[in-house]
Amino acid sequence: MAYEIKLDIFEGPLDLLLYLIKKNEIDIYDIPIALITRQYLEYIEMLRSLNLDLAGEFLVLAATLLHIKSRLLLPVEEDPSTQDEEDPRAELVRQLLDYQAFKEAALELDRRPVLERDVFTRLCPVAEPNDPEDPEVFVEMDVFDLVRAFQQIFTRLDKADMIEIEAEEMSLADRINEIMDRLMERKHLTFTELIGARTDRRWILYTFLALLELMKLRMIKAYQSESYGAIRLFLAVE
Amino acid sequence: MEQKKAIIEALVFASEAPLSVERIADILTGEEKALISQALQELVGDYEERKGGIYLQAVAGGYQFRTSPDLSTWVKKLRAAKPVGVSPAALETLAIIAYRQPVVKADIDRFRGVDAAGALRGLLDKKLVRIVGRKDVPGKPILYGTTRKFLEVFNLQDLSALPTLRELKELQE
Amino acid sequence: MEQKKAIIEALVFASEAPLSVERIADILTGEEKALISQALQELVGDYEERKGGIYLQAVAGGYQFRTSPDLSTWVKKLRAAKPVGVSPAALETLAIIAYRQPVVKADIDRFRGVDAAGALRGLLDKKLVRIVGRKDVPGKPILYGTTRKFLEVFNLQDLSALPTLRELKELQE
Repeated sequence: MAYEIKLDIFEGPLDLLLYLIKKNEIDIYDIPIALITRQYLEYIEMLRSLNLDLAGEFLVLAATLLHIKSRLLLPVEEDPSTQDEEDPRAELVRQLLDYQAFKEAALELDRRPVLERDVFTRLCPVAEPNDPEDPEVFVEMDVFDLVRAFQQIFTRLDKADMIEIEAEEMSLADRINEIMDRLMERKHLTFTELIGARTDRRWILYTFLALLELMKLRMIKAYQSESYGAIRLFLAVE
Repeated sequence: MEQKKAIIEALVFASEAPLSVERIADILTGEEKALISQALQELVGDYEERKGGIYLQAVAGGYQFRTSPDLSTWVKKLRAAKPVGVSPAALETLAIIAYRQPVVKADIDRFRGVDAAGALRGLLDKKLVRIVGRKDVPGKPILYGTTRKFLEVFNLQDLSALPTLRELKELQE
Repeated sequence: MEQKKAIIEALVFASEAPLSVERIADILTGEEKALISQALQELVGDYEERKGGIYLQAVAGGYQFRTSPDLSTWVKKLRAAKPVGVSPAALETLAIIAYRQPVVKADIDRFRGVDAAGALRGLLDKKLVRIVGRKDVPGKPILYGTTRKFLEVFNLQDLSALPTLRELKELQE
């Protein structure tokens, strides 16, 4: 094999492609597809012959390269209407340029003075450890801690109890909270007041579902003074 | 500043506990202890002369940076508002309430397999959780939900921004 | 040193996290923010001039004392800690999130040309990245953004301190 490349140095197919372009000193805006495709496939073949695990993405890009090559081989028609057609390489070039920029951005981050690697802060405690906690100021917490806690509970439960919680239910809980908030402030509300000026169907639907849920839980009561009249909502328990 | 002195300053600053001359000598292999002591004395003098907010002090067999004693009133004001943390038990309880609200305590207990009374009280005190009403069933149990503060603390736009269990699993695969 | 400046120095030193001008103004009730900023700038200058072992740094919207980057070898010897490495894959993912936030996972995958699940999970664990909301498109995918800790770890005052992608591209040409 002509290449002297470490096998694990590529972060993905785009990284490999970028390497081949640099190695051949090729203009990224005018990639000789036949050459690059050949070298790319050779490299993949080498990895395979060594029985190395190859991420599926490497094969996807191989297919893309072959596709571009075949399109470039098609004779260019004289028909002027096809003149505007984009170079089949354009999308790939865009992708490579973006990737190259982010790769550079990553290196730039790595060149910064990184905390606990290049620079260090004071660790020794300054004041007495029994400082009072202020319930108004919170340590920044991450949502993932919360999800992880929830997930942990589920791993302890039977599979039968396991119910997937969907995003839909979440926005329902949101609406329920808002409705309860407003009812606690105002004591009673009409359905129209709850909907307000908003017209998106999803929001109206959730408001409605939230009301049904609240009635099912018997947290609110709904009254209508006459048919087609305003629906008035009250807290079931003060 | 001379490099050796700068190194010693950085070491004392970054140390978890007062740093002894012996320990510094270990790190600066081959450096004479007398020279290290001298550099430390110079640093002590530098900070004294400056009359700033911090001092280098010899304490408990080592050296340590401290804030000036004259300024303790101000430092105490800073410390008075120490950010509140949440215990793992409270976090679990909070998670159940966040995902299952409005929810009664009996359900929280069932999910966690232990009595959640303590955790629940803490969360109410911290205003992360509130009573949203009572369920209209025998005994009229209290229903709990999360607060606006909860959204703020977890940096959430609204409850729908909470990831689902399925999404979490996808990330792990 | 002027007393106000000394107080500010003591506060920044005593704070566990980068201390913001706003927080200092809260403690020094009635003090103008412009004057606080000025004192902080002076302190930054004082430490720079001294070329000692510690520096005052503007980071993550606040100020914090840190050891000089030139002396990391020595401090590492003291801490005897494993370096907190971020893998190249994680760094690439982090760069995409930093520059394109809020961004969904599908876009990160597309930019990198590989599935970013593992890297993303690691960044969430390290709290360099967080969920900022959901995109209002079918499926409501999670939007990711960087955290305050990201700024702290990479010594950034705020996101605008990052070089622009165009600047980086020009660097390559």
